[in-house]
Amino acid sequence: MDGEQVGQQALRLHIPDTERGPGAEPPEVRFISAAGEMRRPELDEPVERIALMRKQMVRVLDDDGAATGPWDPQLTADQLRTGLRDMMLVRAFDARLLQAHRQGKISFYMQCLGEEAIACAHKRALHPADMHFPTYRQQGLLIAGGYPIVQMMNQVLSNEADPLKGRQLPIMYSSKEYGFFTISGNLATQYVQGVGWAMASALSGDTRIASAWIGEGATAESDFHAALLFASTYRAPVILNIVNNQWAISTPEDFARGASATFADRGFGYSIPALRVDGNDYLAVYAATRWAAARARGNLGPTLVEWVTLRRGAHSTSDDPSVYRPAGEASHFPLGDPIANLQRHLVTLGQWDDDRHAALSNELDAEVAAAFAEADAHGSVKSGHTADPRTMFDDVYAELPRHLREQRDQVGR
Amino acid sequence: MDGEQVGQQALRLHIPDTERGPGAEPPEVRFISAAGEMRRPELDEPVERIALMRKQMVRVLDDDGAATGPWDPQLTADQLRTGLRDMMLVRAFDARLLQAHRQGKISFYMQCLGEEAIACAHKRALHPADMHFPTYRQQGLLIAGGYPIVQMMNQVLSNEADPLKGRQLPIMYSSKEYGFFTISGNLATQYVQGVGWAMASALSGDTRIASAWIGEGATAESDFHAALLFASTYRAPVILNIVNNQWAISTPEDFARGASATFADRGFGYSIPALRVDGNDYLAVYAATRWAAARARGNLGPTLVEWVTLRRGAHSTSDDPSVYRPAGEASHFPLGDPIANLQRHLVTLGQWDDDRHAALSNELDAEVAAAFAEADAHGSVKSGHTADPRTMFDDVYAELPRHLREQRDQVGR
Amino acid sequence: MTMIEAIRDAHAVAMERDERVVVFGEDVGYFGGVFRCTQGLQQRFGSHRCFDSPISEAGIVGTAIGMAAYGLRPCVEIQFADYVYPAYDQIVSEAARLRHRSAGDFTAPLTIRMPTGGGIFGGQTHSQSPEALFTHVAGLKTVVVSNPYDAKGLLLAAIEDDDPVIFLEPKRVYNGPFDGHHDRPIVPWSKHPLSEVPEGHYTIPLGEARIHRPGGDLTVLAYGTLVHVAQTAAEETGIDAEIIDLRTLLPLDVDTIVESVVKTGRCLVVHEATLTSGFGAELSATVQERAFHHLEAPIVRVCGWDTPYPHAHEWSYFPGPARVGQAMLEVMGR
Amino acid sequence: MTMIEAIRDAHAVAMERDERVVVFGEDVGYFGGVFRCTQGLQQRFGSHRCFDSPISEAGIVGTAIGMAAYGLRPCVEIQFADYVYPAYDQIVSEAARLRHRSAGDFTAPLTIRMPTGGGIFGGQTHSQSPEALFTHVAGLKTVVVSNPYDAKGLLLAAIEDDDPVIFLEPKRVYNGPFDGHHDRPIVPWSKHPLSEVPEGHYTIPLGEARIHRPGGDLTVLAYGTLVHVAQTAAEETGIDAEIIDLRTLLPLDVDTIVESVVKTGRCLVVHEATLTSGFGAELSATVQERAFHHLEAPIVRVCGWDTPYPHAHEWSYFPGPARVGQAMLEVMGR
Ligand SMILES: Cc1ncc(C[n+]2csc(CCOP(=O)(O)OP(=O)(O)O)c2C)c(N)n1
Ligand SMILES: Cc1ncc(C[n+]2csc(CCOP(=O)(O)OP(=O)(O)O)c2C)c(N)n1
Ligand SMILES: [Mg+2]
Ligand SMILES: [Mg+2]
Repeated sequence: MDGEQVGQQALRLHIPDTERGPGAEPPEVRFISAAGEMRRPELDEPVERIALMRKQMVRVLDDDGAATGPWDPQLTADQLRTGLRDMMLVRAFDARLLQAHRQGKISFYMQCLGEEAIACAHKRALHPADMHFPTYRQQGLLIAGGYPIVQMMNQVLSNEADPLKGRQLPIMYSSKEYGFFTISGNLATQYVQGVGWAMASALSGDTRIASAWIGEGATAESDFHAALLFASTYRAPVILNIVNNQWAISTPEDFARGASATFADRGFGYSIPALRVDGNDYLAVYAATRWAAARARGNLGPTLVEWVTLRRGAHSTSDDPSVYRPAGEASHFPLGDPIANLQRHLVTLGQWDDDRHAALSNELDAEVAAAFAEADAHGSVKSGHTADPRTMFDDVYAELPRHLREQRDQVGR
Repeated sequence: MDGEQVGQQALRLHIPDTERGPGAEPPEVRFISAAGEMRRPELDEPVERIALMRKQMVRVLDDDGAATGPWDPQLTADQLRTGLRDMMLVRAFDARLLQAHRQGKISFYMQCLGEEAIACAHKRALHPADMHFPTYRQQGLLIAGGYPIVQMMNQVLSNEADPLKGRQLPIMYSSKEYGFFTISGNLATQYVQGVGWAMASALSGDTRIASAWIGEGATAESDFHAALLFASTYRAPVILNIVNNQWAISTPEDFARGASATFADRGFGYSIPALRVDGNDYLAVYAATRWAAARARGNLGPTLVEWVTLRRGAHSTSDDPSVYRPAGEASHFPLGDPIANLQRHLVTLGQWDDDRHAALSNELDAEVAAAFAEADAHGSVKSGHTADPRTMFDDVYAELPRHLREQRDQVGR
Repeated sequence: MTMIEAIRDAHAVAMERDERVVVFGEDVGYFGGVFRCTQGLQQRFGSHRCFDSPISEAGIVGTAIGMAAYGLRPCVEIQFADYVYPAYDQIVSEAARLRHRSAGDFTAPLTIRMPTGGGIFGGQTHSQSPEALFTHVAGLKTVVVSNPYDAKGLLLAAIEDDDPVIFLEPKRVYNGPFDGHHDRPIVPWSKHPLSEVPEGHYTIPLGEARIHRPGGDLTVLAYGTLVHVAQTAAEETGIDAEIIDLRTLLPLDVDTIVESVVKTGRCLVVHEATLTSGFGAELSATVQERAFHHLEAPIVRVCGWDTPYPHAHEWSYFPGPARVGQAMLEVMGR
Repeated sequence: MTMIEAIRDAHAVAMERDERVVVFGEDVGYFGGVFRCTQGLQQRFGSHRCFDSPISEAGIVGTAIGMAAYGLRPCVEIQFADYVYPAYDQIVSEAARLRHRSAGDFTAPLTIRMPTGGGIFGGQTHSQSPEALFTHVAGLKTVVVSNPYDAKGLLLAAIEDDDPVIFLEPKRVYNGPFDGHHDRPIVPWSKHPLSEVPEGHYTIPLGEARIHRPGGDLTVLAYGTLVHVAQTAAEETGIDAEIIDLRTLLPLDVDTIVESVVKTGRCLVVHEATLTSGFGAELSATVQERAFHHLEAPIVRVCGWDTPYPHAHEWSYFPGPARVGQAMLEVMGR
């Protein structure tokens, strides 16, 4: 084909696959490796060599529940059970709050069903003092970090005890103490802020690193580019996480990925080493996080990680996914379920069994129920038990300026 | 090195090279191939294979002035002489307007000294009906396209005959008829607009393609990402040009490139085939443009091209580069000068000689002088010969709304 | 028809009449938009006329400008007005100025739709009303709709307009004419005369206000949801307010406003956006400049407070009938 | 000192006193900024305290927010105010709201400096005055400086402030107190008393206006370049105007304003930005609300026209002494 010859052909625009809905085929997950197949690059391996692994995936757990290959983080049985517990607690927590939404107690909720391993293992693999810049689907960072779930519930209920005083939409948590940056409703903004935080830590000769989070859909936002570029230019000690859960509300990953093979590919153009990791494999998440963190701590710069998973539930309580999701998508998903995967591994190791699992499940349900009862006792936005409305004028500035004082005086007058 | 072991090392921030100025070494140009060395990929070659050529450069003219290798576009002697004339006219035009600035006739100017081949060959290699979305350093697109230089001068003088009615800073031309989109002062905005124009052309089943331009410094802007992403997702028929002239005002390319090897590398993460091309080699520019255009016209999608060149002059008439530029940078520059390179080639072919060159040079100087005299006769902003100030209210909207009518009535009252 | 249905209908009429009209945005194609304002368009007109976009407001508006410069008439959706800021540069530096800076050589006839306002417990990033950030920008037109009839006619006018139009849709009145009492049962549009929407094509000219309720005591300048709230406040206070639904904020229908204030001698300005530097300031300044000698009392503004829109306290933030009614009494000197 | 030298000096004092202060932006490091406001800082404090950035306003502000949340005090430069829009989302959705949305858990003490205004033949993208786009945003403070003394004291106050501050520097008064007559010889700062800048540290509190010229006939509300233009107009018309240099637009010094208008009974508002929905609207509305019964004439606004800032016609666009003087006479009823 040559330039001169094709000149008069009519152009046409390519629109990525528009077929969706219950009748459509579940989308295929691209490029899945067998567990243990992908080698573990050196921390300072050139980006070209890492990029050659672009169609491979870090996986540790095989279909029989055995851990295999160079990425096995060699966790103790206790660590594995802790991981299982973290994930199950997240799931129980989500379930209880979804129920609260159905009960009309809260205005809004977003679960992370099926994605629990990513935040839980990542949090455990980092230092508690490291700072996360999360999206709305990393409740696991708080829960695995030991943040009191009753506080999270208070926030979701926007009740009298809500640490954020009813200001934020449910699930938009904030906790500096637990290394969890205040969640923004505006997608992607936190990504470049995370890079800035990491730059500040490096400027200060600190040892803490940052970990910034984004959904695959939100990588389309402009701040994604700014984040990668500044991280690349200043070699910021930051982990740049992309959670690819296949969906952005109703839109499959194709729109944000474009023609490229994977989201991890985006790293190459900035010379940021990038991994694709089975996000439903607790061990793979743990190991890849450690690898990226070691790079950051060793002043080797940022790492991009695409965590491949599936958003099993709706986008939020505001949407009805049955319109756009293919039937049976979750059961077709080739990476399984993160809790079942880790459970199988522990059983295989002889460190777990069905009875212990059922007991833990009951224990966590009870813990969640108790926490919810405690939070619920503080009322909710629906019951009118909130912080004093006049507190909305606080924290707009460090000190209340005159015009806000005047406005506050008019509330409830 | 392992994660656990490096945890307590103090972090430090990498700031790209800050040494500049007359005493510093001229920066090295990275990854230069010999002429003819880089192979010419198929139009639909996979992006991985093209990316493997990332440290190579499309070059056709060798040091002796011979054309060599698979990228030789096989231009006729007439075409070559036309190219030489275009470039020399651009250079004479710039020189005259810089002089006008020194004479105090114009408020501002930006030349493209040393970068003439890129716009001139690119314009000639495309169809006149294709639409360019330029920056302020592609005056060659207009001049090689045959736009009347006197009109350009009228714009630069902001005089009575200025087609833009004195509204725009000098050099911010616009001509739909000549396929030249109105220049914006805001960097990078035109890049994504060019993609949108190309999408519209494809949506309409048209055959015209778009060519969008950006400086290497401005690739840091967010719109760069939006442009690449939308071009990738919808396979827009667009050429995405990056003019890497080594400098962004006072800042060397390192800041915008970050850790990556080249700007062309940015294409890979979007699966946009990307070339690095000797921008001072008219033949290489012509050939690479034809390759990219053939891809676009064949519905094969966008192409990214990094044109390597050197900004020989100041950023604009507002800055003094002696503060930040290493001495002798231009003479150290390994890709030579585009006019001298093509001249040598024509001489080697026996199609040109010093006398003809001197004659052409005189002819062009005379042409430019005559045009400037004609433009100058229409006055300038400095002499107060501009469009009626009341025309500033026109074209804010298609029709003059009431409030602007009222405001216009107050001007000159 | 609800306002959502009216907007959908306006899209369909525009796409039917003019094949240069293309519609895209986040979740706009297959799903039909998170508020379903574009539902059915992709099925009916094909995925080249109505399609999903990546989540990039800058990309959506930036490519739409390029398409408009090419000669199409893009009508794009920003999922929530709170998310328009990544596109702000493209809107104010580019769409607004193409025509002027190129002396008419290039133009940007595009429509940018977005849901605005609170009242659905959306918290600070699903509740904003950014109209004043657009009315300050020469070259843009800014429309805010309050009912289905206007929404259809104004959206068709916006799409057909040769200049870029910011089209703001207060989401609280998508499904019913909210009277401001959040604790009362929701009233659907079907009971309201302005929900009667003619079939087919009609337009409402940009730049013309509508007298929502004629009255002689005081003039209320309102738009969007607050038109209905002002109506409630007038009924509850028994004040014979003349409520003007501005509909287009830029260019503003100054004649209708001044005529009313000259008649009533009193003026109240209401909006949901943050008070300081809101569009109400422009309204107050304009009325004062043009009707100073007719004013019997200070012009009062009742607006959202100068804080982010709080989730739990949105009804303390929202300028409801109580605050608006109280201000009416104040302007009346009672 | 010129205003540029005063700004440079403020940076140096701040960096000397507090090692959390870091300075960066486009061409800010080695070169010292295109207006040379950061010249010498990299040499003096090292490239970790003052450095160049890629050309990404979103990245500059986004990373600065992260640094501020970490505990540093970034002071960043946007090369021209016209180029701030790519960072607008980070400023209004993020910097302005961190403290509120996290109930004080995270804060963003950063300063964002940028040159504003016309008068240097910069055309539409080197001349804008976007203050009204920031004053509408709760959580930001907005400062506009008019002279070297204030510039140093206010910049130090801004950097030390615990909230994000938008710091606007009218470039036309960088090198001299421009009286509005572009055709007269340039007067350098050295002849002006406000160019006497103390050495070392001092601050001017944010939120306090300055009476630039006391007077009894009418109140002029001004800031930036227009302070000096108003002074010229007062001299030329012989009107005993009280010229208030607002200095901080948000939070606004309402007391000083109202006190003056109560005294004079007349008010003129001037700014260089586009009139419609400009900050002048807020000033007019505020004065009218708080001093209505003292006003003897309508408040008049003299501002930039509602067009992009034109290159060749900038002196027709700029509200110079003739227009301001004429408006003074109008407000005086002469
Ligand atoms: C700037 C901005 N644009 C649009 C939205 C609306 N929105 C919220 S979530 C979402 C989808 C995000 O998808 P993804 O990034 O894949 O995250 P996921 O929900 O899958 O975790 C969209 C479009 C937003 N919050 N902010
Ligand atoms: C949004 C924006 N930010 C900053 C500027 C100021 N500016 C104008 S040109 C320039 C340097 C651009 O460098 P590059 O993209 O390499 O183009 P070159 O001048 O080398 O051709 C800068 C920073 C601008 N015009 N727009
Ligand atoms: Mg997703
Ligand atoms: Mg450059």
